Amino acid sequence: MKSVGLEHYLIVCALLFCLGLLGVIIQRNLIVMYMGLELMLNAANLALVACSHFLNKLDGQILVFFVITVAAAEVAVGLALIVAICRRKQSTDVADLNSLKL
Amino acid sequence: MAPLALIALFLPLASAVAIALFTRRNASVSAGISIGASLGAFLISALIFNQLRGATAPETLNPNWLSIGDFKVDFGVTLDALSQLMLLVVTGVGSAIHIYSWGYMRADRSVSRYFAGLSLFMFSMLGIVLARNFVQMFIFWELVGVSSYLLIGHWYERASAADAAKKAFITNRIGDFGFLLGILMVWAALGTINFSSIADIMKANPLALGALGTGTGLLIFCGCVGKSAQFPLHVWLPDAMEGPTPVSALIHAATMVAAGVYMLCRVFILFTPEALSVIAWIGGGTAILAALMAVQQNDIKRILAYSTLSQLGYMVMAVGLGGPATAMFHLTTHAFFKALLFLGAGSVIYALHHEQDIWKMGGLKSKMSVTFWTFLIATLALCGVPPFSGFFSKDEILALALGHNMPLFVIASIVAVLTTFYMFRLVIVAFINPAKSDPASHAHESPSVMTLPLVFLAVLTIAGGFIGIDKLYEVALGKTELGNHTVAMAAGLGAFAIGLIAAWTLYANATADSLTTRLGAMAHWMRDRFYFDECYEWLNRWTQELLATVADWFDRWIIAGAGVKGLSLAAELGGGLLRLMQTGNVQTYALLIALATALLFWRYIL
Amino acid sequence: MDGQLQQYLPVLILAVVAIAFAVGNLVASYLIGQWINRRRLKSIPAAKNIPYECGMLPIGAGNNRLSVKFYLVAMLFILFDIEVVFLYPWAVVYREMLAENAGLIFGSMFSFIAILFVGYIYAIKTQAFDWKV
Amino acid sequence: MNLQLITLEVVVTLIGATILLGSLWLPADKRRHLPLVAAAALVVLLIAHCFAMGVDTTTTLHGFGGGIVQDGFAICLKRLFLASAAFVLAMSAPFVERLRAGPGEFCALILFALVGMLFAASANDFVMLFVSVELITVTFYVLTSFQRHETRSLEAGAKYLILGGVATGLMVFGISLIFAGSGTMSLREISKLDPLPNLMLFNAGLLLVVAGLGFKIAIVPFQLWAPDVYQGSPTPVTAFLAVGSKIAGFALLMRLLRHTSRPETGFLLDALAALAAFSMIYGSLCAIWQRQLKRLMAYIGISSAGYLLIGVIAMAKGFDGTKAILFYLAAYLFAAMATFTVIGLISKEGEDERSEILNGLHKRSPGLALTLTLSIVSLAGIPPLAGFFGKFLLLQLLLEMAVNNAAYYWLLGIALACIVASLAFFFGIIRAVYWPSDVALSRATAPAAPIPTSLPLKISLAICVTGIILLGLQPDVFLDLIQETVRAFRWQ
Repeated sequence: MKSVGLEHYLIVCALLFCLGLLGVIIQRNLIVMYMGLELMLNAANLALVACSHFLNKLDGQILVFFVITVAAAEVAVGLALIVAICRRKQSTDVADLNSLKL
Repeated sequence: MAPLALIALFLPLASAVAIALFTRRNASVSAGISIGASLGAFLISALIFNQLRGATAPETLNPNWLSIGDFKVDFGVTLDALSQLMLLVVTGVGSAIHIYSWGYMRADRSVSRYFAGLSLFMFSMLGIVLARNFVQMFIFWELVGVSSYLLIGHWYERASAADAAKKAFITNRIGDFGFLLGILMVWAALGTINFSSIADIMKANPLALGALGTGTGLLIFCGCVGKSAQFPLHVWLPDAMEGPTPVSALIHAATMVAAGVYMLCRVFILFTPEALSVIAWIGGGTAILAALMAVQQNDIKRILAYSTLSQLGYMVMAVGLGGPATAMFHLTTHAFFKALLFLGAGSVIYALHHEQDIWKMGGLKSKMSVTFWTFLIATLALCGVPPFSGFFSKDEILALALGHNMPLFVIASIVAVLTTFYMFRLVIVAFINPAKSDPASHAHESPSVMTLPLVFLAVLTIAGGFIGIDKLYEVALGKTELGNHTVAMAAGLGAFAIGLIAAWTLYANATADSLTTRLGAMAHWMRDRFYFDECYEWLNRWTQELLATVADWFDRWIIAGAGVKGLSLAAELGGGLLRLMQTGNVQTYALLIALATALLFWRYIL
Repeated sequence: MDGQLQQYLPVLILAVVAIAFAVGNLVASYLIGQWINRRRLKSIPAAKNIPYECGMLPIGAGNNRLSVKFYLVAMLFILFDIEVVFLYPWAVVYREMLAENAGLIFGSMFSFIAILFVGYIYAIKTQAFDWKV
Repeated sequence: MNLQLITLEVVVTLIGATILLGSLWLPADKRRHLPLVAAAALVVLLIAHCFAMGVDTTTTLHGFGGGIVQDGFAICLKRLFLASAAFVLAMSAPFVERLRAGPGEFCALILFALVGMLFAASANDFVMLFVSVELITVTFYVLTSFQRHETRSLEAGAKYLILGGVATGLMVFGISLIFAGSGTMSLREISKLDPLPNLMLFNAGLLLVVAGLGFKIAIVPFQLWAPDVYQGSPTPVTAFLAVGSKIAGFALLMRLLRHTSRPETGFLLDALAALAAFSMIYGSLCAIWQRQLKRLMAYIGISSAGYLLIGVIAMAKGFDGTKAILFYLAAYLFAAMATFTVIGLISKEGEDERSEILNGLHKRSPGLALTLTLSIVSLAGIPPLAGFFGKFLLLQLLLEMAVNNAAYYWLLGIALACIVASLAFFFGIIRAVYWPSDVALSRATAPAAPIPTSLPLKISLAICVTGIILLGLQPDVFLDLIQETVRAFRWQ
């Protein structure tokens, strides 16, 4: 069989990305939705690393560093927020966040 | 001259600001400031006119007010015969009405707000008159709309007043939308929006507007249709009568509604023959439609409102027939006598404690003699009876129609008949017939602060035809050849006679509208004038009543319903539907975002 | 099968073995337990079903909830820990940069650490680290 | 490596850190002055940047490996950001007094978000783009949910968090695709690159990045979060979100399009034109029904984004849209800030800002009523105030574009119709302010007492009103100013 090329990586990344997005759309639990978001970011990371490997350029990996850090910050903020919501509403079901509408 | 004009322009604004900021508490001071500002503006206008005598002043003042790339707007004033005379009319009539208001609104709770609005209106109106380019005019155009909105809604506690105000503004916006488009097209085609340079270009090359000439003209005309309440956007004017009567006199009879006609004359050179014919027919249609409607009204102010509509139709028709000078002349005289009519009506309403139904009035001839005589003078002027000013202008219009467009001449003559009919119906029922209600029998003359303006305007109404206003307008706007004067005069006077006789036979001593309750009360004297009576009764029932009802129905359901309501309704409906997208559920949002992105991908990438 | 995948073969085998071992153990213990239960008569001492047949009886649920403080500290740890990632590229270029532009190489990392330090001071001063409050 | 390119950013960061740490040692009763201190510092910084620092607006400087660029455009935007942050801090002074969590954190977060915006103004490669956007976004996650004791604030935070996360994901993935398609992260190199190694990947990535930025500027179809988040967040945060974050998104979008627009990527401009039309229609139609003031502002912001997109498209096509966009942004800034300040003043704690709270405002405090009226008039685009000329300039661009492509006449028509339709909300508010109907009055909860307004707020409101009126009556002055700034300004 032929060797693994950039396009294979990109396809995998696209699949991962869509999985993450699907998770955000389908899952009811805020924390699981959050995992979906992380999955999306990591799909992008994988793509970046793959690109900079195949194009022999380091820029992609540099951006990956930033993405990882930003993701960590997002996680910190997001989890804190979710904990606050959980304390207030006693549930992490996203369907309960429906007071602001129309 | 220009600095003087600017002072005249900004005096009312200053007074409006002063009232709004400082003297909101003290009614009389506010009134004093406002009246003073308007009088000052009047004096300055008189001064300017005295200096220039209709000669066009050099446009000294035009700083580069706004320049965006090749788009230059300068803020300056135009001082030719047109604007000078218009200045005099606006400030003169305006001052009279300011003074009158001080008496009429004395008991009102928020006199200061009223006078602030009045001053704001004066400022905007003068701005329109003095504008020397489209943008300037459009800005003041909008300001006039706003101040009219404020004044119509003065008694906002009444939901009807607030709704009328909103309706007026919205309807005007529909016209202004076209107006704005027209301005943009003019600029796109000619590269300038200054009236003077537009005139030069059009003189040099009448086809400068190219293929879109007619369309552009009609878009510009849309502004006039909205502001001057022409068919099919005339629906707002009768409702605007919800405002205080002096406001109706100033804004919705004398000045603002005439702004559309003024604008047409200002840029008359822009209009192609096709556009002009459309304008003429719309004017004629409005005139006859409104006259028919007036016949069936019982509210004194509504009768006057519909008559205003039909007179505006006259003016627009005159413009369309290529006689801007004639139109402006009629505008001027109409400003005099229609303001006088409204102020008289206001004095009656004031005396009868805000009773507006003419069938509850009567016997006022003796009790309110000043009001009655001035009202009568104005009525005669409106019906075009010599030697009152209305006669001259109306006669010119009829002659113009006779000279250029026979069908329109016939329509104009019929309108003349109807005008006389409903005006004398009003006069007879409200003034001459015996009193039919308690307040009417105990009515007495209004205070002199209200009657003096009446007299002043009456003098103008009488003199208006002789002081050579028409000559000045012809100087400014060029003379257009008229048809046979004697025929026109005969038609006018004949129309007056028919209408007068009809009204008299039907309404003398009538206690109710004889069209409906004709039998019984009228039966015993029917025998004497049997022939006329039958004739007119048949005429009235089978033509006027029918036509009026049809026109009224059309007006109420097709125009107001489909036109104005429809548009706003569609917008609101769309908003209500789109709003449902905001379900408040994050995952719905995420799903929609994902779908939209996928859609964009499918449309543009794959 | 080309070289690029070939080198992953041992890893694959190891993974298979590990998974098989774990799953196998679980399945085996389950089966044996069932078998024994079936073989036994009714007289099963209850102690047979508890984790330890002798000694203290277990008290309370097996999984007790941790205080939120724990997650807070964990989050802070993650944040400061992740920032270290920037030290790696810095360390890579450290030597040659030191030769040509020492000011830059020091300044950049110094400012970075300083900003982190501000956060650290804030965390301490707001008593994010101590368990009592 | 020249540090003077990021002077502003460094200084603002220092201010933020100082306030954050200083608030820890400050006694609690002193802390409520922190917002004003920060605002004053920003005003000083702004004045210094305009006059003292000797910033040369006519030259274009690059630094940090091309990641940072300083040109007239960036400088104008940075000044706008400073001004808006100053306004926000001023209006949050009365807000923090009733805040349970610390004022120091609040101000510091706003300042850090400001740093992100300042970076966004001069970001010139994708790393800077990503980092600045994320600095803004993550800070706003905290700011939107700052009132931890209010459910709606938490909910707004959560919604912004989830949807913002999705947008971030889209953007990063887009960046990776662009990198795959072009092999570089620098916008300049991309603009020089011809032909592109892999056009399809590049286009796909571009679309995704634009989607991510479209979320920030809230254009249809990425606008759905805006009304909910605007309503739930604390009012100063909403103001900053509506002005600062939006402008930052536009800055990045313009740089991106300016460098990447080429015949092969022309499809993007068509797509954006369609989105602009949708945004204008959606915003102005939904505003008709809306009686919740902050949601209303969200819809106004959506339609404004639509109008601004016109300018962006024009600029991507090579027309001189910079002036129009900057003018519109300035007008929007003043009007929105004034409106939000008034809303924040009127609404009581935990109260839903429905339009009933405006009832009889002109009786309670005419000054505020007049301010609100002026800003709403300007937002509705009624002459002669600033908003009208902003829209006018953009429509003029549209006319220029329509010369080559008649399709833009449709866009022009839609824009004009939306301007007319946007009068509905204008009436809703004006009527509530000046002539509340008796029904509304009976429902009104507000007492007729005049609203206390502190001196700094009066000053900032005065500045806003002056801005609205001056930009409206003497636009050419401001336009000349912009012209002076972006005269020798080339996109590179």
